[in-house]
Amino acid sequence: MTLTAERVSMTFGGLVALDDVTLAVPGNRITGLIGPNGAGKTTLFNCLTGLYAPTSGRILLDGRPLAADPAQAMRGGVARTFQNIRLFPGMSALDNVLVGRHTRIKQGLLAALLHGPGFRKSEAAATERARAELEFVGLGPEGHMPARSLAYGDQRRLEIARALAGDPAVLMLDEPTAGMNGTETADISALITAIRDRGIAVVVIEHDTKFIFSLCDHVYVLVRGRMLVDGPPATVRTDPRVIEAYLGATECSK
Amino acid sequence: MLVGALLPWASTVLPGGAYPDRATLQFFDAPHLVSGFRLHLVLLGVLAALLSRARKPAGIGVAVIALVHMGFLIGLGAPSIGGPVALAGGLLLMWPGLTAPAPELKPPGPAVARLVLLVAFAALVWLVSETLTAGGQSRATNPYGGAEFLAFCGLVLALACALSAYGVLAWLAALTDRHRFFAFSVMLVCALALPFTDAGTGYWMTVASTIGVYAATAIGLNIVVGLAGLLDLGYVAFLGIGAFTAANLAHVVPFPVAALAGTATAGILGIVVGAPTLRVRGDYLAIVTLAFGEIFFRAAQNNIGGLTGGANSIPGIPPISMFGHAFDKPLGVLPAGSLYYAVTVVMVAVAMVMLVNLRHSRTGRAWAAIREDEDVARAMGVRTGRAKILAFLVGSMMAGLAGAVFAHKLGTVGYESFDFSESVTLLAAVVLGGMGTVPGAVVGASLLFVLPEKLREFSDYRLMLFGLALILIMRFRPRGLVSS
Amino acid sequence: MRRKSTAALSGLLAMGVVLGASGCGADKTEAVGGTGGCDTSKGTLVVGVIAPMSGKLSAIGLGIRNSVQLAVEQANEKCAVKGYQLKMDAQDDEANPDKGAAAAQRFADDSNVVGLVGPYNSGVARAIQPKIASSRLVEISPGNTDPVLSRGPEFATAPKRPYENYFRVVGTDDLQGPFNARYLVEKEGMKRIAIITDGKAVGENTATQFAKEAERLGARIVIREKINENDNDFSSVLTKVKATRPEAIFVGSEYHVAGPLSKQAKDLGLNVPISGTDGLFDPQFIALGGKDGDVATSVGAPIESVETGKAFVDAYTKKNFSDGYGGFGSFAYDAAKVIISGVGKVTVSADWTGSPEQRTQMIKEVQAYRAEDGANGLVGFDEYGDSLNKVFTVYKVTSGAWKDELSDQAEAK
Amino acid sequence: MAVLAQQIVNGLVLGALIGLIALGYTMVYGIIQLINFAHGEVFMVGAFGAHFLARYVLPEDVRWYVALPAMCLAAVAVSIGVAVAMERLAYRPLIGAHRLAPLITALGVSILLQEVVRVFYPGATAPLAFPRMFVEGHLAIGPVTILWTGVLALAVAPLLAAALHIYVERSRLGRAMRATAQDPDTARLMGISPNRVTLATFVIGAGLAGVGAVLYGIHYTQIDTAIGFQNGIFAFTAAVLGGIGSIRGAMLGAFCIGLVKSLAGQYVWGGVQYDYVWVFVLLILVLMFRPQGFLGRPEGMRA
Repeated sequence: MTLTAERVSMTFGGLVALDDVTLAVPGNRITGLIGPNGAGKTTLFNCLTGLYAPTSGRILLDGRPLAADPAQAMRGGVARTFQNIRLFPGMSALDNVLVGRHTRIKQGLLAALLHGPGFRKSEAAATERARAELEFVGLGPEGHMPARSLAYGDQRRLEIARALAGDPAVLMLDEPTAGMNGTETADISALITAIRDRGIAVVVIEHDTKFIFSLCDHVYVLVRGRMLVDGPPATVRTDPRVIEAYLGATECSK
Repeated sequence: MLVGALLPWASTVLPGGAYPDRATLQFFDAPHLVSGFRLHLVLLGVLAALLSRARKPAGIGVAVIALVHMGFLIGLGAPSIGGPVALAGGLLLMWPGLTAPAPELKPPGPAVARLVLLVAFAALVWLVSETLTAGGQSRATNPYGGAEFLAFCGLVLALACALSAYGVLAWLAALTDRHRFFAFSVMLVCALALPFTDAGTGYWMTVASTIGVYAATAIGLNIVVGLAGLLDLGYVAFLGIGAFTAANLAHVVPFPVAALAGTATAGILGIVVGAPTLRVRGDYLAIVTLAFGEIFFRAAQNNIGGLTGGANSIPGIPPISMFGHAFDKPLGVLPAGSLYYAVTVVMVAVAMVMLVNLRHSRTGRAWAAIREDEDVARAMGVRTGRAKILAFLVGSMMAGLAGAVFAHKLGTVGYESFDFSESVTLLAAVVLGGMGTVPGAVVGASLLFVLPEKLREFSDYRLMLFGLALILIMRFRPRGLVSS
Repeated sequence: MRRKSTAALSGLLAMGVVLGASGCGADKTEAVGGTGGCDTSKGTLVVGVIAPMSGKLSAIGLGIRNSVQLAVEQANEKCAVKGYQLKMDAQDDEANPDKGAAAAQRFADDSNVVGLVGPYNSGVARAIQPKIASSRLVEISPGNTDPVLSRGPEFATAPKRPYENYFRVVGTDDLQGPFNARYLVEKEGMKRIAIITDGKAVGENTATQFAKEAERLGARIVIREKINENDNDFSSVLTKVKATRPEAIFVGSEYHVAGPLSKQAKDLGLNVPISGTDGLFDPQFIALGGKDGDVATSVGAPIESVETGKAFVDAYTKKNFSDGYGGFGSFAYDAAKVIISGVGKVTVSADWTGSPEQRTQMIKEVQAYRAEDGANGLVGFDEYGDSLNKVFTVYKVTSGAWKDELSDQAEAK
Repeated sequence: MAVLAQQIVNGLVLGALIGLIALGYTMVYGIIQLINFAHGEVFMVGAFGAHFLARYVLPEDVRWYVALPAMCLAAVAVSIGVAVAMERLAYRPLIGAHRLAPLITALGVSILLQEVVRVFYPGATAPLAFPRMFVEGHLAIGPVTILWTGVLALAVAPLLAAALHIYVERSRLGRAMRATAQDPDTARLMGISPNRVTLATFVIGAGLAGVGAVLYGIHYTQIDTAIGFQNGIFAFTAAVLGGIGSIRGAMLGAFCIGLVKSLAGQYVWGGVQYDYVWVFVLLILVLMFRPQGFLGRPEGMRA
């Protein structure tokens, strides 16, 4: 499965947020997307997950255009997490993951009302799968806890589990290590690698370049709405344009 | 501590002994031989003395009883010695706030569990019947009915708190959850047994079936508000649509068909009202529903299409008649109205099953997700528009069915029954009982309809207390009195 | 079982309170009124009241309750029912049919209840009638004016009494509406009349009956509009009405609508008399904007013109109730007296048991009741349970006060 | 033609009165995104405050130019008192609570206030006659008549709205309000206390409602406990119609509502009995198709 953006541009009013951006996310790879503040990372992210319809250009999933509708993107196999964690705070961790599985559960309304055998089977299967995902991210025992009472790091993991429950082909992570310390970051790195090893394409947006360069198979650098460079971490890291644009910009923003 | 336990006891002896002419407590136990104030106080005193965990609950109970007692006596202009003493005792008991967490009781084997549930629900029905009849029916023959009722509530409250302090309530809840089907069946049977208790009079059957109608409606509203988080301020309109539909068809088709038609019509209009939810969110949605409610009310008042009878309402709706028996007549030893009561019990049971089943399903989780964060729900692949309309559909159909029963039960349907304050009352029932909880809507509806019946002295303050309750519950117990 | 003992012990209880109260010197009169001297050994009998005592109509409902209270207390003083003490039990229906039906069921079940005064709203009455029919509890309404309640849906052409335990002491809409129309058209010579109603049953029905009679007499109804009962701004509807150049406006509503409406009409330059039924006949009408020349018809002869009416007003005032007797207190008073008289007669031959037979006997006694000394003059019932007293009075605002213009017998066509 | 002109005048007067309430809705919503259902009741208690002063405190023969300002002060004081208590006791503790909590609380406050006044204010179980303190009679322009009280309302309401607009644009507190409305978190970082701003918003809204209450009272000459809720809904509709958060919009919306109500009763099918319905239909349509109203900016999509 490959998620691609073809010559995507996005303007808000007069403001050009993305300018002719092209990118490809192949399966079995961790793709990094970096760039200074205001480079258009989140805008691109929102286009790729169907939240925004690009002003021009196309988003393709395995060659088929992706509708500008998050629900359809999820069905198509693009799942995401959020920069500022957005769980369903009042629901249990397990229920959060089950919502992530929503698009893969088949239950009619009548079946739900009557709780017949078919319904029970589908519900049991879904629950089993959700538990497996919780286990996968290391939240096995926390299933019954309300999401809001989980620790910060665990909330991040829960978000990932929720996204994984929808059988995504592509998992989009928006700053998964924001606000985390070294150990937690390392744990998340390991988790992301494990996800890739399940055959899922992972896209990571980050500020933390060190994290990206050590983790990703391929890195895109976005600056002021344009794709500046892309390539394996080793080449991108040493590219003078990146150093100049990126460091210069970060210095300005500090 | 011991003193605290002894005080309520002492208070019952005090007035009877030294001050016979002021033995105000006496008046109250006279009409209430078995369960008078004194007995309650002694009971609570013993409870406090014997069981350390029950001390605080007992204190609460004593204080409530003492306050009620004093309040009514002051109202009558008769001071009392026993009251303040009992109050002091109650406060003393509450003082050393023992806050040890309730112990967790181990679940017993299935056979024992079933027996326990059977006993618990039977006790609950008995308690409900006692509470309903506490203080008698007629205010003319017993001016202290209100006081007796409130005092009895104090006792019930104390007992409930005591049970909770020992972890019994949580234990029962766990048992209920484990043996869901069995518990439900027992509860249904017990509820149907109410006409055989003291509360088995035509009057209480009428009140109980009214409560049933509103409880079923409140459960429907609970689906919309509690599960899906869509605040509907015009919900009573669906009750009205169901009622008017059934009323128009009453002379043409048998009840089941009329009920089905009422349900369907309400459902269709539910979709119409739900349609704006695709574009309108949160607070704005609440206003849209309020506007729909008002439009319905005006249209009904103006006899739109000749369907509502306008100001003259639709009179002469025949009672439900099945198996050759009109439902408003007594059946054997059962008083008139028992059959309607049974109908509403079954209806509420069905509604409860629906609520529970939906809550634990893909649809229910989608609703909860929408309630918690609509954008994210959408990002997780939930078709939010469809889910929201579905919530309106299910909720309004529930109300439509209740409306059909309402029409037949009452025999006349007029627009006045469906004004904004009824929507508020229903919402208050849901909020009071706990949004999204299963017994919540039923408990809420029962409280909101039984309390005014029992405390008619305060009828002028009824709405005021609703308003206050809404504010206080949102402030201190936003999950309602029965939290899940 | 317990309920029985409760009833039996309630007498004791009452005595206890008196003792307790006197013991500490507190003044306690409300709980027990005037048992002094009478033999009340056989217990307590209850006169039920159902009326809207909270909400918008509470002024009317409280007036009804207090007036029945007055009648009961007077009866107790006079030992009107030998061997029994009478009590009133007033239940609030909140003008809600469902609440009213539940309260009526409560009375029907209670064998101590000898009769029911109420309700005020015709809509509530419709819900109550079938509920209490089988219990044979006699019901006398002080305020229902919907003709259907006593003469069935075909009341004008084929009257048929639906419930023989239902009576009322007020005239019906089909009498008062036409009476008002005859005055406006024949006496005042109005030829173009506008109608404004508030959408409530009484207003709508009287307006319909008014219109029929007015048109029969040759006047034209130039426009009929319905306003919203909570509205205070009538400028829009009055502008619309003004364009039809009416000579008078019939308002099918109550004083809180008609008063401001009268003023706003004048302010718009539509200075024509407002006319309406008993809902307008209240001093507040003038305070709220009613002007000289405005007309209201009301049931019965002017209360001050009837000796017994004046006595009622005096007795009521002496009791210092917190609310006035309102538009229907005097009727409630008359209704209560009918019930008390009935139970007095029934209990002469046998003790009250509340059996269906005794309640049927009550119905017969009420049907046979006839007295000239009601607070509104004649009290009695025809074969449908409707009041025999078909006197209506026209009142007119003259120099800022209501003044009675003429009283007459209204005939149903 | 005369009828049309008269109906337009009727609508404008009603609009002016509703507008003063709508300003309160629009400001509170602008700052804390709360539909303060109880704002209509703030208006209602203001009317009763003025009634109390005129009926029980002022001497009978007081001149209108003394009575009117005094009544306005009383109404404003009562309204502000109630609004501040409401904000402090009911709304502020709910910050960060469940999403529906503030709205349900607002509903509770609304009912509570209505009932407290109905039960405890002498005679409030029925409509009360409002003292007629202003010049009686009307202004006639050709066939069209306007009461002098209506003229007063038409003059005062836009004037107050304009003053408020200038205040919010120019003053320090006004700037703080706009900043809080834009982004409460950033405003907090800039040293603006959101609590103070919220309170100030409630106070200003209540003050305008108080003035509106007196104008309403002298114009319609009767008040009751239901005037708050009824007019509150209209005012809210007006605020939404004009674009919630916009002061000019609220006034514009209010005039629209007034016109729709009076013209629909005259010209649209169903007559006066359906005039409310058209207002509500308008409300629904606006919320569905242009929730930002006439003058509001569209809400950005939150991701």
